[in-house]
Amino acid sequence: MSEQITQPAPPTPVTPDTRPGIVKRMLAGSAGRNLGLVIAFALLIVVGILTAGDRFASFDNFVTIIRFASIVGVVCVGMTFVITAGGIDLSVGSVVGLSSVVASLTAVQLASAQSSWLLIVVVALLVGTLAGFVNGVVIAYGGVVAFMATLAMLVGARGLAELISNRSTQIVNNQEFMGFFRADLLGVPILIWIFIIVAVAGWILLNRTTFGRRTVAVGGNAEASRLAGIKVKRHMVYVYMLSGLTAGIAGVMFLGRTTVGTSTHGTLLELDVIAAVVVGGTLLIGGRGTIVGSVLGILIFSTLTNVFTQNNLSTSVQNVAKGVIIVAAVLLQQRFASRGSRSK
Amino acid sequence: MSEQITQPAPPTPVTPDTRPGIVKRMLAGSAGRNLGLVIAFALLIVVGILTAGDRFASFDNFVTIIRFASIVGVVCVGMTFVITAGGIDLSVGSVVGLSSVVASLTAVQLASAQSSWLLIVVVALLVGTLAGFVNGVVIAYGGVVAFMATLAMLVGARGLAELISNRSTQIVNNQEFMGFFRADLLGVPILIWIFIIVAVAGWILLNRTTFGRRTVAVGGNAEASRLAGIKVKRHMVYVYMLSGLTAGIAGVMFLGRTTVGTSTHGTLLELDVIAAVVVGGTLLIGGRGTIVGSVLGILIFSTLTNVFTQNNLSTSVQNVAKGVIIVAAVLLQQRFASRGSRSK
Amino acid sequence: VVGLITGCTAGTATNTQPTNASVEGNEAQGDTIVIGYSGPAADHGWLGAINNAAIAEADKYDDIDLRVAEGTNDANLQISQVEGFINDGVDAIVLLPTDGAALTQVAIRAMEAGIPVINVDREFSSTFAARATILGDNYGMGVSAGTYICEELSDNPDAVVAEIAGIDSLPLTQERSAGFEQALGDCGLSVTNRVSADFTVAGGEATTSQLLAAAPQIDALWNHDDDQGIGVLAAIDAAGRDEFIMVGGAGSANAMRLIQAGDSVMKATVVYPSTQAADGIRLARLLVQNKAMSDLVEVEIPNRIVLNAPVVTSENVDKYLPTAFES
Amino acid sequence: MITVDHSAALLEVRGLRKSFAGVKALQGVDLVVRPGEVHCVLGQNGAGKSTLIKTLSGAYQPDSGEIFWQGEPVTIGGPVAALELGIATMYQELDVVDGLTIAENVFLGHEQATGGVLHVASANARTQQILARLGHSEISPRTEVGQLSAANKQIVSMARALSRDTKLIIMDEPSAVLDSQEVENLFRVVAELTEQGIAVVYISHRLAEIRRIGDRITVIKDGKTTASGLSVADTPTPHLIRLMTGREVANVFPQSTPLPTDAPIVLRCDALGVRGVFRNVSLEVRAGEIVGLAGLVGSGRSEILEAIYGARRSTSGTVTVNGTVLRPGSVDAAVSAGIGLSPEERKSQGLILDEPIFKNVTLSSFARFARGGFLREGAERDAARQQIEALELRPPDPNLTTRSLSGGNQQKILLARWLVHGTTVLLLDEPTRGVDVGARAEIYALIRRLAEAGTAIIVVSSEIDEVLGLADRVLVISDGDVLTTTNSTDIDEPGVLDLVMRGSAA
Ligand SMILES: Nc1ncnc2c1ncn2[C@@H]1O[C@H](COP(=O)(O)OP(=O)(O)OP(=O)(O)O)[C@@H](O)[C@H]1O
Ligand SMILES: Nc1ncnc2c1ncn2[C@@H]1O[C@H](COP(=O)(O)OP(=O)(O)OP(=O)(O)O)[C@@H](O)[C@H]1O
Ligand SMILES: [Mg+2]
Ligand SMILES: [Mg+2]
Repeated sequence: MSEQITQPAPPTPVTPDTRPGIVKRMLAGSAGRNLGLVIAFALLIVVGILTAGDRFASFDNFVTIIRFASIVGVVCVGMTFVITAGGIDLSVGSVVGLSSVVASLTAVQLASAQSSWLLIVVVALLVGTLAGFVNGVVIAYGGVVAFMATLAMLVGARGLAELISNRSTQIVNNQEFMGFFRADLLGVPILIWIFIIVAVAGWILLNRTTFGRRTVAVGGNAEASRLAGIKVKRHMVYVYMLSGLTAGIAGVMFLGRTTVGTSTHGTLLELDVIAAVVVGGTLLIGGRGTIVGSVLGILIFSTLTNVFTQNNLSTSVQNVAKGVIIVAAVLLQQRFASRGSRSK
Repeated sequence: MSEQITQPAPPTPVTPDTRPGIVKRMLAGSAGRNLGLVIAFALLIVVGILTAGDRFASFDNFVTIIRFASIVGVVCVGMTFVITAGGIDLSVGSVVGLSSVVASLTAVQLASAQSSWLLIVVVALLVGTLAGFVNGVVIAYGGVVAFMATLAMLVGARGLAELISNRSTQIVNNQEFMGFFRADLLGVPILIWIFIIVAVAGWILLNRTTFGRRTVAVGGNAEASRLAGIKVKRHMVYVYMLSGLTAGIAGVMFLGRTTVGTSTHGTLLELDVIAAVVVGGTLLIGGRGTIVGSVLGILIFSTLTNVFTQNNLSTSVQNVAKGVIIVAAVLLQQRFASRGSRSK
Repeated sequence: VVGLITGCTAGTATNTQPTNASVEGNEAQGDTIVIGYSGPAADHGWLGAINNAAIAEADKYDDIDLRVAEGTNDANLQISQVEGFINDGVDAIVLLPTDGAALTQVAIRAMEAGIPVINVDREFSSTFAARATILGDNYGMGVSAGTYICEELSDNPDAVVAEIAGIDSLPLTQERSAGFEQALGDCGLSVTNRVSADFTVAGGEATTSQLLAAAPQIDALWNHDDDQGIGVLAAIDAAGRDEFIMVGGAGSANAMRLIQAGDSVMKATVVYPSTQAADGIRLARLLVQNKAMSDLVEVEIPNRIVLNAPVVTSENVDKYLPTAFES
Repeated sequence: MITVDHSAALLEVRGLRKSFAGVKALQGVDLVVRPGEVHCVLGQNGAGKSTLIKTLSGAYQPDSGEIFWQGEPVTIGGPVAALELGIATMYQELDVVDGLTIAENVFLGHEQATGGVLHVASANARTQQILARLGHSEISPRTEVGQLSAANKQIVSMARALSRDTKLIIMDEPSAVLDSQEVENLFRVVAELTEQGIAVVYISHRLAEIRRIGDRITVIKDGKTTASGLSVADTPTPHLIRLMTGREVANVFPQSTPLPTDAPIVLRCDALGVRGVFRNVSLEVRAGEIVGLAGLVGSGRSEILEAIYGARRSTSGTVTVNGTVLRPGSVDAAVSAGIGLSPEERKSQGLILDEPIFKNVTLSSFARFARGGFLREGAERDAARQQIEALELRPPDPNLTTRSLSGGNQQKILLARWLVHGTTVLLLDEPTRGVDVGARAEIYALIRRLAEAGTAIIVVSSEIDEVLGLADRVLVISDGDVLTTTNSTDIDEPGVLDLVMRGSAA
């Protein structure tokens, strides 16, 4: 790929005054976009403190909230890419289940053979990535609309997980594996570290690399991207593989958290994930995505559940409230986002 | 409003030879579009006969298949309108549950008061339509993307149904009501008749009325429709109300079929409905919808389940097969549809 | 209602001798205690009854502050609920896990934090995870149903036996089916047609209508769950079939009334007590308040209680109906 | 036909054929482009120009035919292959990504990056240079493209073509969304490029532009080359038109007939305004009169039409039609009162492309074709067929999918829609954008015929000569202000531009 420009003028140095401009604008833009979310989050925390006091506002409780969010949150990062690229992945929940099953079976095998526990992790990630690969190929090369292709995978992967596990729950006894996932690092559980790493890596990938830029481009205008020389189909396959990979990571995290692999892990996860990503401000039609928003989105949902539990409210009430909050959040989000872009 | 045409040329009489041409083309087009489905359906029936013989190919079994399809099928008709108009309604399953709960509570009240059992039906339809109205208003006037708005309703309506029913199952003891839904007419169960009536009414509405034409127009190009003078927002509200109405009908049918109203009725129904409608050839991006295709789609799924049960296969295997078949059906469907339009 | 089997090893949670084992002493108000309760989503009559009974039981005692985090089928969420209880330092946790093995580690953590855990219905994978365990007998349910059908069909070695299971991916469904197969095998029968529904009325109706189409002649049918049984019966009704006997599961009041009336295919049901969590609440209270079970000589709360799975027929239905749950 | 030595040609195309699902778009196209020339490709709507350039840019694969690049036979397997050869393309349909910034769009597909990590600053700096070269140093490369007007998006497309190391730049109707000032800018850049030896293939329906910058011309008719390598200087316009259309097209703008003095005022706007866009627009249109709005791109002309039509809610002032004051922000009220709008973007705002022609024609007239909510398709088809004959729509079949028609014919469908509805006021926004000479003349004649039948018409066009030629009276708009209202015969193109320049400077 040629990198020269035909243009003969000497490269002018970057004028120094643009630098702060960039930072300012970025902050302004991102703050503008996420302001609604931050406000919603803050409100929720206030409600939590008012209703549940110290029980809510303790370090341990925050760790609980974030640890709960971390598994779903990892999948949200992958989903942010898929939705930004103009797709949707309904299969993530099933793929989480499938990869946890395969990984736990591997662990059972490992018990006899003498190999590293990392193999369990690798197997789970491979299973997830492979499922994403199949999704991607069916969508990009088969031309099947993403909603249907991943709906088929949702149904199929769950069935496969049940067949493989023979519908039984596999307990992982590998001590090194369990030890790793049980550990704390600097007082913060490993699961949360994994979430942080995946989120930061996702942010860099989306905002600072060619891959991310192309993901936005493909979601914004696939035909224009193709004409600009991007291999759109191949890129879509990569994006779904990425989503599958995060589902695989979540499968391992489920394994680490529950010690078991079962086909029921991740049931209906996709709805929470999609809700968090879209509430976070990623456009469902593609072309705009925000990892920060997705993370805020999942934290909001996870805090919501915590506040409800702290207040002894039944799931029925929770569900009604959740429905209202999803709509309110999307509305708020739209107000702030449009104000943000208008002020640009 | 003035009705004259400014255009000076005299009205030319309809040339007689165009009439058969139209009919031919319509048949050809519709056959072309549905050919893949018909083939898939036929294949499935052949498999059924080969594997389960007379048990499969009996009148009673066909009645079983169609009765099984009829409740989902009614919702498919409403969903066809929503998807054709460029929307999606994830809430239908929950709304089915909600309307069945409210209707069964009405029935319990009725047991004391002396009113007609038709009130049960009316209440269910009202609940469904109201839920659809809320969806429509949030989407059209609130500007919330349909996927999220109806996802919120999915969560919220289910919670509401649980709250109202206090999570218990209400048994309907109204004999007239149950008698009506248990009856046969000309050897065919009432549920199937309801399905037939809704499907035929849906077909006429979509293909022969201004409402249907507007639905297709709005789904094909909402902005152009708006600039042509169609009240797009109001129309979208109507479309979601229609979908809610069919969910209400399905709620009554569930009541008639199972004798109880419960918040669990219709769980995950939306996935089957959307799968059937899209497999049937309605475009997920809007602008093209086919009631015949949707009916074929749901019949295929229902026959599939029947064939699997006849052969004593587990749900896991069923699920894997279902995933593969969804993808295959969409692929087939696309091949035939594009050939059909190509031959135009 | 319940038969008791005491465990053989003593737990580690109590450090002082229990003080009182009389009925009156146990009823007497003690220090107010906080009990955390978490169960699966109450999307099903039996589970709803479990939760309602637990809450009702706690309401009876002024000295219980019940914190309910009921309602999830997501192991991840339930773990975080238990973590919440640990953070709050509740006095005891009654836990009906969505998946026993998956909740084991967090239960161990609670126990290590000094909070006694009462495990209800679905068993943990480690004995260190609970101070006491109250179980329904899923395998026993299958055995009871199978044995009853064997008795009824003893003269017919070619009898067609159908089974309508609940959610297939739950371990409890697997256990019920295994017990059923075992008992049938003992009298030379086997399951001819098996389908699985999803514990819902609609699911029961849908799968049954398919099953009936697939099996034109059935001699006996076991349906795992009386909740989905409403749908099963609706489908049988609609198909106009009555050539077989049907046995239910769980033991809802509705099913028992049908057995009592005696005019349907429903001839029996196998009880799966819906009061387990309520019993769990009581045990938790006794444990924390350092009391024992009044009808036992033993002065400590037993480790393991397995509830009986009796068969209810028209002969004994009057005895069970009053305590049965309404779906 | 002129034979050219292969080695002298940069690009040579021989016997190119391409069909789509039954449509033979190209059936033997020849084209020879020399280095450093501006080679114009002419042809009517649907002649196959865009298809030709899409096969050259790798967007389509030809069915048969040969392509030589600098004398070597090549196959262009995809967009990447074309870009690697040194062919950059500005497509007819705007091909930018709204969610990305200008710099990101310019370097899309060849991002400034090491190991996949982007160099944002350097991409911005380079884009800034290119924009400056295009005469737009005021535009920040960090602007999101979605915020730009159509004209500025076109500039982004151009910047993208310039960002590559190219030997040939293909421009498919680049001037369609540009105003005259922007077109001048474009011509300057084209001249710079050719000086550096870069060849330009230029497609436009505006023959005047071709006279200005073209070197040689290839004419395509019905997918075949009918003349190639004609010298621009030596070929008279009527000859070109004959080559394109196969007939004579004379008298482009029809003669206007003087208005009867008692012609009633049909449409009146009093101090109409939309906050932040335009203000204080007052105008009157009489039955049979054509009023033109002239101005630069972005001056707010489309918004004025939308506000009159109710598609945009006016914040001040009133619109009166035949004595009735319209409810602001209600398209329905406007349509019922007898106003029709033919919008600026035919495809995205006007037509439902996958529906048959007749359904697009009757879209605003359901009241006429429905009985109790049931549509009478027979009556719809008859009405559509009548319009098809009157407007000479090609091909004349009301059942065809609208997408399959050429731009000019699609434009006619929009006119047919309002003819069937029977409007008394017609608002035409860019009625000839992307329409070929032949169809243009037909549309002009049609507009005039409508006026003569008593319709009050407002026309907006970026081509000032078109506004002046068509309209009886002209409003000159700049930055949302009406600068002047005058008879079209009292002002000429430089006059309008002069006004606009002074208006926006003030
Ligand atoms: N993707 C496609 N599918 C089917 N037909 C097509 C496609 N693209 C172009 N055509 C048809 O091919 C023919 C040539 O179209 P093309 O766009 O090349 O014309 P053009 O000369 O660029 O016209 P215009 O001046 O309106 O841009 C037309 O009949 C058009 O309808
Ligand atoms: N969607 C929008 N949001 C905000 N401002 C807009 C929007 N559309 C147009 N504008 C602004 O309104 C003014 C007029 O826009 P527009 O380009 O439509 O004018 P025009 O005279 O019709 O030009 P054109 O020749 O492009 O049709 C410009 O200042 C433009 O930036
Ligand atoms: Mg073109
Ligand atoms: Mg305009």
